Amino acid sequence: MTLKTSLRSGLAGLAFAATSAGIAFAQATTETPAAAVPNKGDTTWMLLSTILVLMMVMPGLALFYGGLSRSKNMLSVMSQVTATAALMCIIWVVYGYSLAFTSGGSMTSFVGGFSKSFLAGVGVESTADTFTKGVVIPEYVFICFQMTFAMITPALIIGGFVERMKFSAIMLFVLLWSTFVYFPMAHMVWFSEGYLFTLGALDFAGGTVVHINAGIAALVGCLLIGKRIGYGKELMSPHSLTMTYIGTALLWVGWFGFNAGSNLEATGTAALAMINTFTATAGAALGWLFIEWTVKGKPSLLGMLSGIIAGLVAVTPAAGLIGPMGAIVLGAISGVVCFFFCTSIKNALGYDDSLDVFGIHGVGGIIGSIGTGIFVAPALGGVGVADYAMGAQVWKQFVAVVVAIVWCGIGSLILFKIVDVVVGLRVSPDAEREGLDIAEHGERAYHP
Amino acid sequence: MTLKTSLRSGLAGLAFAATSAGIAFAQATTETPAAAVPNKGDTTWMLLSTILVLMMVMPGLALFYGGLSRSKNMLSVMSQVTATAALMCIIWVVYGYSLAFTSGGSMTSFVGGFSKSFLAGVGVESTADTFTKGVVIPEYVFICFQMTFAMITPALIIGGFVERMKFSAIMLFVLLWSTFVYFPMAHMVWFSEGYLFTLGALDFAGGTVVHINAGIAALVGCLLIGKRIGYGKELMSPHSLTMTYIGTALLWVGWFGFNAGSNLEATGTAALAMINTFTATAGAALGWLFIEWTVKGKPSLLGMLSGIIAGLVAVTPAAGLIGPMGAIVLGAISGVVCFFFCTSIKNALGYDDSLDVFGIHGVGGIIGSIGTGIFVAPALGGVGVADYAMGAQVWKQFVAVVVAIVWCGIGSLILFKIVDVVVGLRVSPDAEREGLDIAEHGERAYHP
Amino acid sequence: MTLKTSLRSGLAGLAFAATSAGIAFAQATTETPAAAVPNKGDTTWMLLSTILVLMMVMPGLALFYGGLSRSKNMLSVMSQVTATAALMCIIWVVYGYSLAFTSGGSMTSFVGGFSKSFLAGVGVESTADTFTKGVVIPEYVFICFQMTFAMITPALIIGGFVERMKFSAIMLFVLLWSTFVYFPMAHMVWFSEGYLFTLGALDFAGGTVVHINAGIAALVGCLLIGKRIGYGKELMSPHSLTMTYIGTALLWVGWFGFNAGSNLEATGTAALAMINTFTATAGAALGWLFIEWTVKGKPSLLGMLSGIIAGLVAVTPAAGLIGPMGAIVLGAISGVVCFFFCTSIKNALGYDDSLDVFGIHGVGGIIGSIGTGIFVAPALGGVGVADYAMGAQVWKQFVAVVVAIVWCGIGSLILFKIVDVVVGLRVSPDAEREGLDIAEHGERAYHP
Amino acid sequence: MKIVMAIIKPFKLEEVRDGLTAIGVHGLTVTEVKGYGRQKGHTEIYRGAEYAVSFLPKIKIEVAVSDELVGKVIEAITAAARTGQIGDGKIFVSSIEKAVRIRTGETDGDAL
Amino acid sequence: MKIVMAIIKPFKLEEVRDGLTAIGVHGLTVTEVKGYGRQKGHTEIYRGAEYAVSFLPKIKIEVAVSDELVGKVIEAITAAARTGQIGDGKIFVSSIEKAVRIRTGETDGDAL
Amino acid sequence: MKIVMAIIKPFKLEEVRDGLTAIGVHGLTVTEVKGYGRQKGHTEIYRGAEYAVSFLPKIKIEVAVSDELVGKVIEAITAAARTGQIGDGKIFVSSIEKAVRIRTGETDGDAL
Ligand SMILES: Nc1ncnc2c1ncn2[C@@H]1O[C@H](COP(=O)(O)OP(=O)(O)O)[C@@H](O)[C@H]1O
Ligand SMILES: Nc1ncnc2c1ncn2[C@@H]1O[C@H](COP(=O)(O)OP(=O)(O)O)[C@@H](O)[C@H]1O
Ligand SMILES: Nc1ncnc2c1ncn2[C@@H]1O[C@H](COP(=O)(O)OP(=O)(O)O)[C@@H](O)[C@H]1O
Repeated sequence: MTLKTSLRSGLAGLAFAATSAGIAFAQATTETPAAAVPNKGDTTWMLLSTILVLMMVMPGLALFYGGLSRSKNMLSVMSQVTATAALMCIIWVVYGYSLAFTSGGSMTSFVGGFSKSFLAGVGVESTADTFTKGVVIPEYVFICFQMTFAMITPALIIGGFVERMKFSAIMLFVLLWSTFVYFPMAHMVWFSEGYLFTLGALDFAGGTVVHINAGIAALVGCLLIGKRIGYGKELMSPHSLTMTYIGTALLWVGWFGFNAGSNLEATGTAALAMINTFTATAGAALGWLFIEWTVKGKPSLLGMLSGIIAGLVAVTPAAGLIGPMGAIVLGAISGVVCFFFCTSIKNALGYDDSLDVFGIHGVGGIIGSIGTGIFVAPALGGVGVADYAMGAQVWKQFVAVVVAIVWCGIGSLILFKIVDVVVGLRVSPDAEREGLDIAEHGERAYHP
Repeated sequence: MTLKTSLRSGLAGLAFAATSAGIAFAQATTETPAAAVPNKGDTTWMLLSTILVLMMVMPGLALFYGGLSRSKNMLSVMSQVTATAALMCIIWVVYGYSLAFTSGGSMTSFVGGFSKSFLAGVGVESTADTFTKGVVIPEYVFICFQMTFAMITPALIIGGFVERMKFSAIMLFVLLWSTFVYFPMAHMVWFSEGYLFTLGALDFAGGTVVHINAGIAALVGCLLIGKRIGYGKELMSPHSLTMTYIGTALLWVGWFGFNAGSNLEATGTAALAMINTFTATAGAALGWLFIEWTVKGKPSLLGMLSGIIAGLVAVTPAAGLIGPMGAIVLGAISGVVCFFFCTSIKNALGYDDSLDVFGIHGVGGIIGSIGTGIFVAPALGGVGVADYAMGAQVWKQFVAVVVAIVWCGIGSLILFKIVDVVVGLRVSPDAEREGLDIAEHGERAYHP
Repeated sequence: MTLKTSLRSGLAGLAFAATSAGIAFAQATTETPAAAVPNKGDTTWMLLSTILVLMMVMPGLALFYGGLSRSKNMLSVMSQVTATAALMCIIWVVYGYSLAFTSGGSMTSFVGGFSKSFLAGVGVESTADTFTKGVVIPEYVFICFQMTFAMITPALIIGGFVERMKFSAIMLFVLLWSTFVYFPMAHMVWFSEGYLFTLGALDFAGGTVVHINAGIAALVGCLLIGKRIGYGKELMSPHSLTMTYIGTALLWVGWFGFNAGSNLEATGTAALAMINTFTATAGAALGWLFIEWTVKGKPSLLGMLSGIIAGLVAVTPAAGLIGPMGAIVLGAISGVVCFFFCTSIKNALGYDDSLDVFGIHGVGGIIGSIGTGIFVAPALGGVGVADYAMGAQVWKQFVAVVVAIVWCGIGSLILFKIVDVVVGLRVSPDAEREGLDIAEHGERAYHP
Repeated sequence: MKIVMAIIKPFKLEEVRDGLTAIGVHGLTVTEVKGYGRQKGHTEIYRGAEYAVSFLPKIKIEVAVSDELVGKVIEAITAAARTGQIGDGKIFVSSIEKAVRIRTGETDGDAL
Repeated sequence: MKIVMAIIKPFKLEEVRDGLTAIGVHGLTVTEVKGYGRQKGHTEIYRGAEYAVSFLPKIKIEVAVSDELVGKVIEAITAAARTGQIGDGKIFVSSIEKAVRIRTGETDGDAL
Repeated sequence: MKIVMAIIKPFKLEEVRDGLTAIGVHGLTVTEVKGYGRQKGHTEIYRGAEYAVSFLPKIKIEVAVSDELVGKVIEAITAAARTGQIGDGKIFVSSIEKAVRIRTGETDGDAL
């Protein structure tokens, strides 16, 4: 497989793609003008970025979500995140990587094939292309980096329906959802033959594939399973904002691997993605802080932390494409809009998206995706793309958002229904009252 | 702007400086003997170092400080640290970086100018010089790395007056203090035209700018605001030494970015800074441990953790300049002296520097700064500097310490007074009794 | 000192070794065909790997162990881990590195000499060889990387007898054990003249030296000191599985430095070690999860976390030598076997290896060591070694395991006896009842 | 005066409080306790160690009321706390001889 | 013998203990409780969810004393625990019929 | 009916519970408390700040029993909780006038 380099150079920093250079050369030695060798600086950067994204999942996300839950469900949340991550590791190397990052023949606009199942043909010499012609990284590290994305995305979804879904239902759902929703979406956005890649929608680090995707699935899930017992009546306050704090901080720390690592090389563009991941996040944190201070009278830590996540989500598709000042504005918008969504609109609509996965990842992801089309404009400090016209670009971004919503919405609905029939989605009311830690896992988080 | 390279080579590893090579060359193509291109190993190292320093701030410092506070103030401490960090991100890119790292014309001995406000002229191709001629790194990563220093320094100050200062007062103080104290001090020490840079005072990673500076500001703050209600009478024990432990450990882990990252390159000198950051810290931890075991009869974990911080602070200015054995001694001295300061001298003087910011960062910073002048001696295993004479060097170090104390002491005093007039420093006694979490932020950290 | 390169190339990725190139060249300028200069990508990778292994020790291991203890002993566990780490830092630079990584003359099959005591002769220009001819890294970073291994290994042992051993006894034991057991074992396995190195036993990242070694010492220690008061009668449940979770997650995150860092270079083999550290761990986590779900009826989080550690331990010696699919199988075997060991066999035998150091590190280490000899087979997806024959290789692995068990078992027994005579191993029953935090350290972990 | 002590299921606290407010009782004191009784507990497993946990989380409410109100208080608590399943808890009534409001020094009836 | 139970503000515990020691009472038992009464609580907000929290942290002290001492105990507690603001708490006195010191088996007056 | 309240050392809880079960008492309520008495506490040091901690962790058990059983209950508790060292704790007995089982509405003897 090769990339359409003409397109890629026009869309520098836009999307991922891997070639197994070592293998290609082994087969066709004629065209080899000396195989590209990975730069050790790049390799180190990608090893680091991979490690950082793992840290986002665990302990990052597990603590962020767990802290927001009640203590009787702490272990269940951490178990769900961890088992999801472990399961995705295995699925990814067995067939996920292949479905996402190989050609799918006649279906290749939507999904890849099975040619690299079990990582067939990949070895220590295999390489994957970066966005710069002639620059490669070891394929194993590319697989690992992408694996961590596949680990975190389904784990994000769990936040929509914590404290009431069966562990077995979550396991089964993750297996199905990754296969029928995630891998195809990843292929569409990141693989050179995928529909959204060829369309030219910008997504530097996975706003569509990861955040909008997870947000929609969580929304569908929480609507189907219904509210927690006592929702709106009993106190359901976070059992430890300290844990949520640690989680948020590690998510921010790890997100540099996610965003700047998506550059696949240790260059000035990675540094740009880094500075944007600072300024957008700070902008969103202060945005949520000040709007809450104004509207509710007190600035809360949970507000600031929610703003941090909202900013990180919004800057994900934009990280290496916009300027640091544009990032502040994009972040602040995301912080303020997500604030209103989570505090007012959700209450008005009355569903129980328990940890606001849709309200922050879905809404923030959409803001980021559309905003990337705007702030990429050189006039607004962005790096620009070939033949940039704001209207046209925003339209492409909009199409990508709609595709994600539709594909993931319908897919998730069907899959949740299947899981409900097969193992049942919800635990018994007694188990829910007692807490999932004891009911489902036979443990308690704390024995003071 | 250019650096006085003659000076720099004589003071290898002494100070920071940035040039926007890309931009400079765009304007004056005549003198370009091929623009220096960043080495990807260096770029990765600086990306990593930046991430590590962020991790020091959050969750590191927030947990270290939060754990030492009472549980009713946990969120307030974490909020103060986090909002400070976010605010400094924005200030830094808006005008802070410019004030610190550009020429300030006639004022340039003391402060920079506004030529890089809003990061004007910085792009993905811009580079910053390192201490090795011809070796550069992307300017964006240099900005980010320095940004994290600007985030942590004001956050350190907060420890002096936790549990009683208004959130609004802290926000305003951080804004003013960074502008009038931090950026000028950073300019004086790290910019090639700054007063202490030209003087030849050694400060590898920011002992003066960060630690002495923060320690003095905290001392002034806690003297002005007064003791906590019940101080000396009620039990004010740390609510979770476990959190303090996590914080300390992550501070140590992150400090390698701080110290070894200050080398700006991935060389043997970075590795020297690393090994010293191990041995000095271990020496200080054991120093505090054994002196406390002897004097108080029991070796406490909090003692060891305090020793770790005391060692890290002391080795900061010395990291790439002294030898690993000298570092053990420097660390042990810092551990023992800070022990006596925090346990005896502070009690004798009777002020409430709540989390011992002055007792550890101030005192340890002074020990480190003076000690650097001594242990840099090749006879003591140090790397030496051109024309080294111990007496002369210690004098320069002493001058730097005095300048920091005076500038920061007077500056902080004035700024705290202004803040007191504008928004008031202290919360009401009722709010202090109830805890700032509920009174100021409307939340509680734990719902077991 | 030089490496037998013929052997090394045959055993690529097998063992560590350091030469102080800078010094060698200073003495014998005749044979210098231009001194090898470290690649900055490699240097960054090793700086990073070192930092990651420190993070495994603290906060990683301290939280993993502390969370499993009762809250009245939380600080004692963290103190023991931390003081061990600090002590080993100092011992390592004073004589440990020298004993492990220099020639020991006539004793060199078993232990090194004192020629690099106090890091004599090491400077910023000194380099250490990697496994690739002509590729070197700064010696300081090699020393630091190995230092972190020397920090974590004795700290692991503590888990066998937490909640009852005296702090002073642990300090003394660590001093003796590192000198008489660890440094010799490290020399035997990793130094080119060591017995197990020359034998050709495979150990990519330290399964024998670190895990089997620690597991055996813990077993001996817990047998000698006896059970905790109330063991088997009173509830001794983990006081915070949340802390254990954070610890486990950071152990996993840090283990990439441990395993992939052991490659000493940022190459495709490091990436292979990384992917195996993902897949083996995931395999083991799911292995323990499903076997527990089947046998006990509920899948517990602690089970999954135990599986994660069991997988990480097993893949340690195998990391850069086997394929990702082999790693899944190796991990799953380790997860299932360790499950039966910790839940059934230990109970049947009736000793109190409190945190299952032997049950996971010992047992998992043995599985990993033997398994490496099997899964390295190219037919099973491994990278192979020169003249590979499964039977012969498994025999060598077996010999290495036996040597580790015998050396460490007898050595630990003698050293524990000495410590018992000198300071006494166990605290008083009253101190044990009250908890070591107050009895030994004069503090409490939590004041809610 | 009497003091009514009730052991109830934790999630019933708000309802009981509302029930008491409805009959004019505006003060009470609440303690987190653990109860042992007919309601069976659960098993916890931590690696090899299995524990049968027979103490279950309960809430203890203490309300001081005048003699006349005791009947209504018992009724209100019973009505609000009952689920009909084992473990709903108990109510115990005893006399108090004196009550004082610390703020004012008022005693007995006035102190409640 | 009587048992005096007092609900007080948490930060008054040390003062009350000192007050009791001063009149010769050297044993007491303390429980962390939550109180509901006239003192108004606060509001907590977690993203969209607002909770009015009406249970406030209080300390419950229980002291068993001989009949003669009851008056002095009430006085001592009242004096030490009073701030004059709503929420200072209550004291309730009831009889106990028997007291035993577990260590020695001593009973009643000797057990206190 | 009587209510027996015992303050014991925390690690004695299981033994006391077993002792009570042995004499046919199958219900009790347990509270974590802090006790102040003759048993001396310990000193905690946090950097420069030293605190003498005189409140020690104890467990409070409350058992409602019929009048006849009181003696056996006291005996059972004393036997199980005694270590012979200072701080073993106390037992206090008082009357209750009424007991109700919330689930069924049964009262008094039937409610226990
Ligand atoms: N004799 C007793 N004395 C004190 N508390 C009791 C007694 N019996 C039961 N309790 C309390 O009442 C709770 C409920 O009792 P249980 O026997 O489980 O169910 P039920 O209330 O339906 O009879 C117990 O958990 C315990 O806290
Ligand atoms: N009737 C009651 N029974 C038991 N406890 C009560 C009662 N009334 C008040 N309390 C306790 O006394 C505390 C203080 O009461 P409150 O009405 O707030 O103020 P004040 O003591 O000033 O009248 C409450 O928080 C509650 O713990
Ligand atoms: N007068 C009292 N009223 C209430 N509780 C008491 C009283 N005296 C002691 N206690 C409780 O009994 C516990 C043990 O008492 P202490 O004097 O230490 O030892 P001992 O029980 O051996 O006499 C105390 O910690 C306290 O909880």
